[in-house]
Amino acid sequence: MKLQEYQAKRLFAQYGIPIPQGNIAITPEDARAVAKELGGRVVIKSQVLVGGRGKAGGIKLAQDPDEAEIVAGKILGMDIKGLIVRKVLVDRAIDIQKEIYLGAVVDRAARRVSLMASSEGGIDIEEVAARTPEKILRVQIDPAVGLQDYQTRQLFFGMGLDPAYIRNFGAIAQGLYKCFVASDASLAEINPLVITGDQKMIAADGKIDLDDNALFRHPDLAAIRDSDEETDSERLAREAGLSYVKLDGEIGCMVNGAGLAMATMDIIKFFGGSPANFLDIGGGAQAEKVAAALRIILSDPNVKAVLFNIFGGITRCDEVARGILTALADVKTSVPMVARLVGTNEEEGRQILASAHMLTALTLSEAAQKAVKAAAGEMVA
Amino acid sequence: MKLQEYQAKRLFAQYGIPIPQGNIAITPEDARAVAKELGGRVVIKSQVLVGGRGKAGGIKLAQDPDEAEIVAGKILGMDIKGLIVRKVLVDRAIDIQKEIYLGAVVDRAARRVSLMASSEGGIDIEEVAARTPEKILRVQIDPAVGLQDYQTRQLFFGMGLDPAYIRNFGAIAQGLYKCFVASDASLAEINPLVITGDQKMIAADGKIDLDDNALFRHPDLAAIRDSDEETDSERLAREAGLSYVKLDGEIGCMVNGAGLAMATMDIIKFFGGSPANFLDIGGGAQAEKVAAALRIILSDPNVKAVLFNIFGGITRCDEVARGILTALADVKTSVPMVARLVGTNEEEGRQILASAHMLTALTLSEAAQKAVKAAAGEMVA
Amino acid sequence: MSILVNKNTRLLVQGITGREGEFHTKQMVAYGTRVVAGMTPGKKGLEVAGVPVFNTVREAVKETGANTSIIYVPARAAPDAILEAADAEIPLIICITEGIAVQDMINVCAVLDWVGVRLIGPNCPGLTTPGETKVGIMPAQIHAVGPVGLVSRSGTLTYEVVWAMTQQGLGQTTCVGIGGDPVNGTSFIDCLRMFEQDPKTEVVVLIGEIGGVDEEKSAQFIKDKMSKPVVAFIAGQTAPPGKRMGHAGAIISGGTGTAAEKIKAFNAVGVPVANTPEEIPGLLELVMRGK
Amino acid sequence: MSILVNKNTRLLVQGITGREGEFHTKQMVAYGTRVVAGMTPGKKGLEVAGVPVFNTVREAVKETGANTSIIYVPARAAPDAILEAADAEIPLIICITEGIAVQDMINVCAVLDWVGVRLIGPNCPGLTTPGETKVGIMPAQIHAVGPVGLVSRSGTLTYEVVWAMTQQGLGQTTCVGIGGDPVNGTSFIDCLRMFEQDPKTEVVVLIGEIGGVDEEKSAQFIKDKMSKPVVAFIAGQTAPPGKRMGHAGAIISGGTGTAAEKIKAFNAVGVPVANTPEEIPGLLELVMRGK
Repeated sequence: MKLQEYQAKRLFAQYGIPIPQGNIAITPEDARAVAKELGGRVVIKSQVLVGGRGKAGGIKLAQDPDEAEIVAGKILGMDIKGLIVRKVLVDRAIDIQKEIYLGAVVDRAARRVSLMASSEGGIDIEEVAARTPEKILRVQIDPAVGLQDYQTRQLFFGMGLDPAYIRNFGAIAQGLYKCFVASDASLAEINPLVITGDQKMIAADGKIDLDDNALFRHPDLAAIRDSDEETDSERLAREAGLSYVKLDGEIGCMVNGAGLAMATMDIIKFFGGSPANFLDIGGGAQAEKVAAALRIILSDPNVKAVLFNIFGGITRCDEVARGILTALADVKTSVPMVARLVGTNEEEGRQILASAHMLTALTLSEAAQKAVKAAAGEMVA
Repeated sequence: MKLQEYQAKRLFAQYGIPIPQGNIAITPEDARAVAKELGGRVVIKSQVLVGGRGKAGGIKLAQDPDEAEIVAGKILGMDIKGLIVRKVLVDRAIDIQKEIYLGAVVDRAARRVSLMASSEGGIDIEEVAARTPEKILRVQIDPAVGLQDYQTRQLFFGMGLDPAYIRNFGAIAQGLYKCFVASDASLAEINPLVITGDQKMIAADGKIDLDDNALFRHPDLAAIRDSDEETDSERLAREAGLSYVKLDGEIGCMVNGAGLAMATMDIIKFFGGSPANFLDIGGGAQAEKVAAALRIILSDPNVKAVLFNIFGGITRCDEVARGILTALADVKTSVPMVARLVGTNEEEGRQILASAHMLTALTLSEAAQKAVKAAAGEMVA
Repeated sequence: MSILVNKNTRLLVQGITGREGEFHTKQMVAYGTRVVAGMTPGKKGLEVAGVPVFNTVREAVKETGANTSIIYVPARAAPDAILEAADAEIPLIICITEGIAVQDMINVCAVLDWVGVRLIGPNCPGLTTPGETKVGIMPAQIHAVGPVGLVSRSGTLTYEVVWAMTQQGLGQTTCVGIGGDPVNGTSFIDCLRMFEQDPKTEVVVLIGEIGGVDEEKSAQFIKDKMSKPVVAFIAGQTAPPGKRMGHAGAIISGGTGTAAEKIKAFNAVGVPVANTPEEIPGLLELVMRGK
Repeated sequence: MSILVNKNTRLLVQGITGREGEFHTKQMVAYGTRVVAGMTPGKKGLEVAGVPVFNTVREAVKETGANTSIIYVPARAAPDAILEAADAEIPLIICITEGIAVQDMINVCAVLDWVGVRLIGPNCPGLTTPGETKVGIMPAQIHAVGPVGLVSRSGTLTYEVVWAMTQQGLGQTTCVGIGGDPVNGTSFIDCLRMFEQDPKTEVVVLIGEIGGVDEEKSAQFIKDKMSKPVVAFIAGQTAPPGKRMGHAGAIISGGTGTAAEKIKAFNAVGVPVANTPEEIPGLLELVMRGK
């Protein structure tokens, strides 16, 4: 689960990390009111969970409340990479002297949390990593003792900053690590961390991704999920316990197992088609869950064919077949479907589907090829 | 720093450990009021930092508020092993079905925190350890992950308790460990942990020793130090940064270094004397601190001789000598003194003390023998 | 021969009285796995599929000589279960459980590294040495005895590949699912090293997916340390960045972890990468002939 | 020969610009110790007694090849300082600092054990190999070169014993103060093992005190593993139970840690225990003659 910028920054503030004064606005009038209360120049920032908001025109300065209202009016309702802006953050503008980067991530290879810092802040850290990897400094944190001050000093001196800021930086780095651990984050970034004209350090932007597997420990964080950011399909899938990712293609897929689901998408592509989604029904899915999955697939108007690829182990093919029929009983559709069911109870599954007059296949390649042809409107048997 | 029982139990309660309802009383009337509020039978417990309160008559039951007032009246003001009872804890009496022991300690050999449990609760755990060591179960806690549930289950099943209590016990054990770590304790004991007639587990008594070296992290705990428990000398020593322990003997000692201070006491004993105190002035002590130390020693009416044993390294003998003279300028005393100063600036030190007409010695044995004789009223030179 | 598990494996099932634990215990017993003990706190004295249940792992090990443990407990209890097995000095632990918080795994791995215990998983299908033992949830009938070692981050995709191999007459020494989580106990390289040393394994199949850099490191290891041929498959070529594809570990983030990079790394060291699972048997025959 | 430190010791001083750090740096340089670097964050470019100061330990090691570090920083900063030295792969760290919280030391020791770094202390006087190097705060003039290895939990009591030996013509190979805290880096046994292996050491003096069971374990070790004679002294025979005698570790609690038990343990394995520090040289001559 990803937090919006304003949510991330409010969480940072709880761990002693300085953030700009500001507030959320959902109308231009709100934005004027916030700007008036703050006084002086403000920055108006679209709250959407996507990178490149600035380049897309979703972040703008305003000199006074009047301009704040006008600017907010332009940003609210914008479409940024497919997401509609429904909230803006109105922050007091900062006098930026220098921008650095500070982030905490799970370092998979080291199996530890790493803290990363770079004197090249304010821009996409991936660009820095690609262009000047030596400008990204990194320390790995031993879980037995947590982040040590010497590690924050290694980052600090490595960036070559003015020693006057060493305490500020150390406190912010410790706050970020504590925030990361306490909220079970998988990513927590301050980019940029700004050194201001009046000699302070402040988190001008924030990003936090939470570990979904640990949300049970954080009901307070789970409760602030921003449902604006989910499509209806994504919400339905989440509620049904399905792993679902919408894509731009035409062939809907329903598969048991994440690796096999990815492989199925890849094979559709390999045979010239394009997958409409990733969908993993998980292990041992019951008919009801399968039906929910099919309804979600069919609700995508781009879908021109559906491919069922089930390799039954714990999952029973007959149960999947029953779920498919359940969904087809409510949703009338003319979309062609290809079923490839192998493994546990495959015979029973095929018999159940016989009534639905579906295309069938024995191998994954055969199934993918049939689905690609069907989506292209070609007759297949 | 040791916490009183009521302080320990209140701290336990913050970590979800059930404790009896109760409150503190400093007068018999208070005790009646508390007992009335609680209703039913109560137990009245002297709050002094010493073991064996029960045997000494410092813990008694009372059937009603009238009896509570009478019993509290007897306990308040009692002298238990040299400590005057100034507070009693009035707790609702518990219906005891079974008593177990649960404690967290620093396991020095393992360099970890250990949790110990025994089905033989309610009595001195040292007795259990001596008599039936197999009845003490113990798990060591890895600081990287903390106390694990499997460890609490090992203790639980090892004690052979009714599985119905497994969750209660697990929660109490986790609470105790969290309390131990969060308050930087060196010892935290629940003895007894009581299984009640109504199927609950409750901490009937509690003991916490805090790590003095970590008190800086716990101003809240440092603030509840019970000064009733300190003698004036102990308080003065603590405030002057001296390590001081009062003993029952006649020869006051002032030494630099804890090991040497203990060895000095031992040698006094070896030569037939008895030390009046342990006193370590630490490394590099200034005259002022030395003077404070001597004043504390001389305030003990049992002291019949004083031995200064200084092996100068960082500590300068001249500085010690100056401190001694400073103290002797205020405190007029006829107590004989033996000075043995060696190491850094020993000559200067001896010259400064020449005016004070003290006994001197070159070796520790010589010094100790002279002090023993002087304390016995024998003339020495 | 084989790696990690064989007919001498004496298996303990942690969470044996749960729905999944019971179901798979029966399946494993039916396959011939020597399941010697089960463990569920407070359930001592029960039996599941003829297997005695104990209250603690220590007790189970003491009474039965279990030398391997498999864990079917819910995600919140799994870190504790892993540490309990390690504390009882079981040298090989397989954790099937999906959905363990990543910071819990960071802490658990720190302890396991310290005590020197091997963990397979979590979020994995376990492992099978055909004809000897099945320790996990893989369907039994897809396997056959043969010269191919297999290691995979996936579950059903593995079955697909194994089944395709078995149908082509290519049996397996051991099939290991290392799991789809970002932080796990055993890496591809750990398994490649063991397969390289296993006399019966002639060729290795590696099934990777997007996320992390374990495949890239494996390519380097194959180049530097392996004499046996390896064939690879990478799932997720069509996965978009920033989206978690089911597995917690299957995510392209920070510009790394793409299938293209992984395929490139394998190609660079002469490891053929299959386009579809069905191509794998053919590639295997090719590299085995080329030896 | 000697143990742990010698003329090849290249010393880094952490906290070199502090009052104590500066004072003892000068003393060590005067003794002939090769102090190659100092470290205080933000003080790069300064010099103390001709020794260059760096911002981080890594930088100091890289620039000067320091192979041992001594720490003179306040108690709250000391755990971090120890871990910084370990992270920079300095294999031997001496921590003089007194008053470190015991739970901090538990955590630090867990990391040090994992990375395999040796810590002497904390709350110790350091160590001296007479004629070669002094790494700590022991007074220089009390030492002489000779055949006695010494290990102690105490500071000034050690000086007393060393001085008594030196006056009797008994010099030392190395004198090690392991410190008076309940949880520390190096035990008596660690040092006994090294003295046993050191060709120059002919006899060992062990100075213990009340608290813990390190002395009892040492007695067992001496019986099982040592060929060289050992003489002991135990401080605290007159200490009352439950009271901390200065050192955080010097406390009789839970009925263990008494001087009587420790003396009994040594006597039981034939290790003579001196009644006074001044008896030690005589006992040494006795056991050396008896060899």
